[in-house]
Amino acid sequence: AGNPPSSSGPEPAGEMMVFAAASLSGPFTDLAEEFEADHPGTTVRLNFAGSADLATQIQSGAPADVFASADGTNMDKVAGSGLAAGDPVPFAVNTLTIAVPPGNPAGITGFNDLGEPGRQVVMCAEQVPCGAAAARIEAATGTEITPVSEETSVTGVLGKVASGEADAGLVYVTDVLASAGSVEEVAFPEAAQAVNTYPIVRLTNARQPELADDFISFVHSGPGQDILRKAGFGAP
Amino acid sequence: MIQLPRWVLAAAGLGTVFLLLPLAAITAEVNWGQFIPLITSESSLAALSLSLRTATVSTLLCVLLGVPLALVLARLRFPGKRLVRALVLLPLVLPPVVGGIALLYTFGRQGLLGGVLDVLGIQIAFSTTAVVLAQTFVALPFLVLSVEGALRTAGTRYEAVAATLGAGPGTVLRRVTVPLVLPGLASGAVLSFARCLGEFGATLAFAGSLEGVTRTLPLEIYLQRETDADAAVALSLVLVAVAVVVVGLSYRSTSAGTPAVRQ
Amino acid sequence: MIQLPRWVLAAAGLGTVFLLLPLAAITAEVNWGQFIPLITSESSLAALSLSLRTATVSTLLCVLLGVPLALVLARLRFPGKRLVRALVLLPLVLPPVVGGIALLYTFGRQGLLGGVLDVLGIQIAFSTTAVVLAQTFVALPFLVLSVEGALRTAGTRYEAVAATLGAGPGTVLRRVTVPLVLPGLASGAVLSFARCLGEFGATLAFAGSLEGVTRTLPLEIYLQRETDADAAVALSLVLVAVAVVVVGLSYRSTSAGTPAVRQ
Amino acid sequence: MRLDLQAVLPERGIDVSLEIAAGETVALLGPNGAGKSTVVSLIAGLLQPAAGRAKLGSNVLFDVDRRVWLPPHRRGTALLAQEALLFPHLSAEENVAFGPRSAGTPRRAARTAARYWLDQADAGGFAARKPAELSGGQAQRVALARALAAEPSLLLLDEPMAALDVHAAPLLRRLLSRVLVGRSALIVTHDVLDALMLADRVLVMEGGQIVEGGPPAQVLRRPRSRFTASLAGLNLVEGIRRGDCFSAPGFEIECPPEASRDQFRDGSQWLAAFPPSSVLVSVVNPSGSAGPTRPTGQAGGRNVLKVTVTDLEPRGDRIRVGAGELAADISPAEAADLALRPGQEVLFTVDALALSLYPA
Amino acid sequence: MRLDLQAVLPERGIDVSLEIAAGETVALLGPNGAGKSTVVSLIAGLLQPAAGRAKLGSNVLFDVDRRVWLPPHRRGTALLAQEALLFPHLSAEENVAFGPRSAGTPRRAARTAARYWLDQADAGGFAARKPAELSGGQAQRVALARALAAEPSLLLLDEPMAALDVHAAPLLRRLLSRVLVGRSALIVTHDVLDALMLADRVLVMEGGQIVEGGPPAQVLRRPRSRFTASLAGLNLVEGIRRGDCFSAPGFEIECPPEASRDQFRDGSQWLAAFPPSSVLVSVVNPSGSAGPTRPTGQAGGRNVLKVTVTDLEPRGDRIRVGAGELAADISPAEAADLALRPGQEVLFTVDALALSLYPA
Ligand SMILES: Nc1ncnc2c1ncn2[C@@H]1O[C@H](COP(=O)(O)OP(=O)(O)OP(=O)(O)O)[C@@H](O)[C@H]1O
Ligand SMILES: Nc1ncnc2c1ncn2[C@@H]1O[C@H](COP(=O)(O)OP(=O)(O)OP(=O)(O)O)[C@@H](O)[C@H]1O
Ligand code: MOO
Ligand SMILES: [Mg+2]
Ligand SMILES: [Mg+2]
Repeated sequence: AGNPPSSSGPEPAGEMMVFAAASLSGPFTDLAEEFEADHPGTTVRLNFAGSADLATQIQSGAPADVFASADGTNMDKVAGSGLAAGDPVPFAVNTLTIAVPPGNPAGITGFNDLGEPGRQVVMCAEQVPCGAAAARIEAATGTEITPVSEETSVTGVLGKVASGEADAGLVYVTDVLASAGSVEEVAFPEAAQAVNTYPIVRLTNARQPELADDFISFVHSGPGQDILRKAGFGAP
Repeated sequence: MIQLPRWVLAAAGLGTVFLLLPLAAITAEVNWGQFIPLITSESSLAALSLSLRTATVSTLLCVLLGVPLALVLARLRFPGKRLVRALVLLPLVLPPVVGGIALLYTFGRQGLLGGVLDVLGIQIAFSTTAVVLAQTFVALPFLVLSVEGALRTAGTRYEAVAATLGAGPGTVLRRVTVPLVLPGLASGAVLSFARCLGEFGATLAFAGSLEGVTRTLPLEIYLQRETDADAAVALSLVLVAVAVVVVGLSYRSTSAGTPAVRQ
Repeated sequence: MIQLPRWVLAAAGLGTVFLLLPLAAITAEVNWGQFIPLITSESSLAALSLSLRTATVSTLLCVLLGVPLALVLARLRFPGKRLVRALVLLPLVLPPVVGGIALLYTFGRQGLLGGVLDVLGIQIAFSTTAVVLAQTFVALPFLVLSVEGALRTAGTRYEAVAATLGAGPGTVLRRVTVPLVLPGLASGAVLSFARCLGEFGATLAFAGSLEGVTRTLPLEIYLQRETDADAAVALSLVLVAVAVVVVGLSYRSTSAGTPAVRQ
Repeated sequence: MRLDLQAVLPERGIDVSLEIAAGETVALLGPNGAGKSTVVSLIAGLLQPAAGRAKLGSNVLFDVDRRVWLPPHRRGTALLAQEALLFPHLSAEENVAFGPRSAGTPRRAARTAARYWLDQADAGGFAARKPAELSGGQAQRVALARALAAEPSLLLLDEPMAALDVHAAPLLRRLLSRVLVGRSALIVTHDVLDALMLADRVLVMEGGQIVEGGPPAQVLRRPRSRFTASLAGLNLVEGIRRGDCFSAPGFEIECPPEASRDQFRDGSQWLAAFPPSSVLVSVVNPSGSAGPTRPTGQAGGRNVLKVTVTDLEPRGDRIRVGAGELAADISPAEAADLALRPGQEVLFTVDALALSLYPA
Repeated sequence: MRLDLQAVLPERGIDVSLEIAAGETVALLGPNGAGKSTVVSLIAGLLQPAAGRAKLGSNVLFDVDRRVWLPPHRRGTALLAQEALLFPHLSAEENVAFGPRSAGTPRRAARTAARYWLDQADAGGFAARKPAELSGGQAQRVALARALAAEPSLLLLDEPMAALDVHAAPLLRRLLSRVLVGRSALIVTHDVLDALMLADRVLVMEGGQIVEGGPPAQVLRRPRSRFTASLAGLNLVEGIRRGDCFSAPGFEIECPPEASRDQFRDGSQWLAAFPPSSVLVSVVNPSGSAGPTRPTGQAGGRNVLKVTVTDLEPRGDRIRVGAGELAADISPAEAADLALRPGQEVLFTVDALALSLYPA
């Protein structure tokens, strides 16, 4: 934090603020560490929250340099307010998968099982990205799910599944990987029909535009993408 | 005729402004042209109605559990009372999400009482019952605090007189204690009701969010924010208005009742 | 020697169990083998330290703004007092997220005061200052309620005597009023501190979640839930423990101080 | 310092005007709810009047017409009420030093003053004690020292002895009789002793108004109201002047020798007051003639009242025979001779020499 | 019904044992903090003793050894304290009906009983009023009716008149003297009048223990403690029997005629009590001889005390001359003749006929 301000040398240095979707908290923490190691004298501050929260915060004048959203809708809100410097670029995709409690007590085998009556299924509300993706799959497969709860975030779905409250939930592949064994995955092929794309952009009020661009490049670079792959994200 | 130093008035003014400006700001954000359609959409009305219904039931539960708790804390001496009181007041300071998780681990299928409830055929999670439990959990301490305070203020002298006149504990409670603390009970109930109305985190973590069943007004607001900030702001204002009315009522009833208990 | 009817004891027991079981359940979920490493990770310690620092500053602010507010509400008569009190107590019943949004609309760059603050070169949102403001906003009513209650209980008789002895308002406040309500003030401050510690929704919405700057313990718990449920549960327990200690302290100081004010 | 007060407070039915001369101690008597405490509060600045004005020395305390209202701490009045109200968190000495400290006296000097006034109030021994460690009487003496240490221009005492027990009250009364000398003070009391011992002048309040006033002895010797008469321990009979002298229903009194003839005008309302000790009690014989308890100085059917005994109360070494509003004090031996019991008809014969007669 | 009590409560320094016969009214006197209210609370069941037992009629109220403790509502005692404590949300009639209703009496019958007891307490007129609309005296009368309506086996009265004014107190006292006849009752009081008028027997408490007891007249005529003496308005002198008669420092009294010779044993502790009205006051001449205020029945230097006047207080139509613990009542004329003032040395001559002498 006590670093001198930028442009003290050829390499940009200083403190930069990255607003990233909560689902990115694992890989982006690692990304930031690597980036700091590659750019001595820089600090990457990470603000994780739901994409919609982040969009509101940015619109309210948050001092963000970079915004990494979990969907296009919230990115469009930011871009629509003229706060995006340039076009947002996709840097990762995420696919839905079925999370079940350890041991899969309800014996879920595929997406069609979720439509069966009597299943306690939890998914995201359509208003949030993961819910929108699920709706697209429902439409594509013709399977209609009657969820017992339409959560406002993936975290909510995970919590219900991990505690065994729900028989199954629709979450991202990355969430299952991150959950460290508190839920198990039941993969299903139809997931490919609703891929969620994560865009990233530098913001117009960025105080460290060069650093921001460097960071975005790093996310797109080989090492950056490796980190995302490890967390379960796909290439855009 | 007590006077207050000027800086006290200034600081009080500053405090009031600090608390009121955000309300003004949110009011200023409202898209008034769309206000009525936004707050009368089907999902908004469903959420409002669910909130009012669950808050009413929860408040009733708070009274039924909270008045006895307050009586025990105000009137009895027993070892460990201080610890019990600290624990009872905990939900007041616990982040509601943590409270919701804890409820999940208690009443959920895999929870502490899961087996028992399963045998009884009771399914709490994802039902309106879960909303009521979450609200009761966070609002109960408000009621206990208010009623305990009223009980301490009222003192035990009237109760002692009633007992010497031959009134058993039940009669004393019904005919003397409760009428005497009625103002405190009313204001506690109203505060609890307001807290139930505003409950968000514990409900989200424990009960889920399904329109008409578990999605109360605060959850609806949170969800609307994802897509329609105008609707979220409009609904927030509805919530603020209901809360103001309810808290205002609480103070009306308190001050109207105060003369009943004279020290 | 007041007796309580049996069903009151039963209901009080039920209420206590209802409030305590969730705490037991969450304790049971803790992965005790990993407990120490989990709560002593760098990010956990950063969050805990930030929480303790901000809660301390916020509590101080609560005292500075809340005591004057309580004085005005308890001692002065003015038109609209009931409305002011209802509004002042609003954060108590407002969903914290709504409060956070309202704060953003007030102190954010685009907010009500954004222009003024910009000119002054002050950037509040997403700074530790924002955390303090969010915490103060939600905790202030706790302090006002406690101190106002203590002021009403203490009455104005000592103040009246002090005034006739020639003490001006400032002297009366410093040498009589504050010492008399010290127990209530202490318990209010401790409650506020606990509420600050637990603050989540308003902080997330208004201050964001930056490690070491705005990510307090509850936010860290929320974030850990995404990746490491064990860590979240362990940290929740730490928060519960701190809250229990703090609320317990509050009641110790209250009861120790009670004899100071005799009606 | 001189006080001039005129104040109206309709919510409490108060409309008073009174003055206290410089150095004068005035006792304010009156039944419960008469408004005595309200008057004290108005002077001290703890209540705001709806109309009126007050001046203490050259200080205008309030003047509703001119919208002047001095806050309590600028009035130079100190108040001692029924409860000592010592600040519970301060020691006795710190309590007494509170006034001087508030006036800006340096710590050391305030301490010295506190010691002085504590000694004056026979409370020097408790300087270091906290109020919780003092008995009621001790606390009240400390409270008096605290009030005096503020060097008030006017000392206000609202029933200072009311909460004290039979041992502590006389001690404080004696103390007051010493410190009130030459001091402007208003003392509210229910007790006639206080008025007689402590006050230069007595005011009697009833229903929010001053109804009587004058030197204590005069007010108590010639009471104008039943309240004052009962305070003074006197029987009071309302009647009119008829013929030669005073006459009330069933009661005729010959004029006492000293009553000057020209004072009596026919038909005017007069009052007769006489102490219970000046009444002879005799039983009514079946034949109608009375056997007096002891020879009476007066002959004939005059000065005699036929009354019904309502109660008998021992009073020290005498027995008080109550008959409605009237009373007679006789010795236990006489009571035994008469075999008195409530409900019995007896004759009260009043010693004309003990009688006070004055226009109503 | 008969009460037998024996109770110890060390936190309050209480160790009492007392009994009240069926139908007997006992007055409990004593200085502040003596433990009177504590005894009442122990009987009513509002406090738990550390040791002891109590029985009311055949009902065991408590027996610490046998771990019996009856809750207040089963004891059949009703309590009336200094404050009326009428339930503020109920009308006077509902307040009085509270006891009968609690005992299971149907609404109508309870109402009738309430009316009856209100009438008995001269409070029938306020049946419909709320407590806030009653004066202190009215409220206390309603509270008495409420206590009586509960038909208690033992009525407990803890200073029922203490908070009433000079008008309301006698009214309630008269009422009590009517309703207490033949009733088991314990009345705590600071006032000797209550003891004399209302009680069959007096107990005096000091420091948590019963120190004196007996019929009111005897306790008051032959007080054993300064407290009781001051209540009875008597001078009390402690001394020893010496030679023929009683002797105290600076004070020798010839035996009164009725004191039988064999009662006196050499060197034993005795007490002398005499009323202030039996004392003659005379000034000490510069030559040492005294000029008495009126001729004394006794000759010589006996029955004479040399004392210093400490204060003078008017008392009704007499002046009380205080000299330390002793007092004399003289007429204003005599006081004027003697030109008495505090600090003066005078002689008190006691009328031997008014003297009570008894072993300590
Ligand atoms: N705090 C109050 N608020 C409203 N009315 C009051 C208050 N205190 C007293 N009063 C009313 O004002 C009137 C005068 O009361 P005040 O206390 O001055 O009488 P008082 O002569 O001091 O009586 P006491 O001998 O009982 O002390 C009464 O009618 C009383 O009911
Ligand atoms: N609530 C209490 N808690 C503790 N001690 C008390 C309490 N009330 C009284 N005491 C103490 O118990 C002792 C007896 O008090 P109690 O009130 O019985 O005396 P009392 O004779 O009724 O006095 P008073 O004439 O003042 O009413 C005193 O030493 C007193 O300080
Ligand atoms: O960033 Mo989210 O958690 O998919 O809205
Ligand atoms: Mg008064
Ligand atoms: Mg008592």
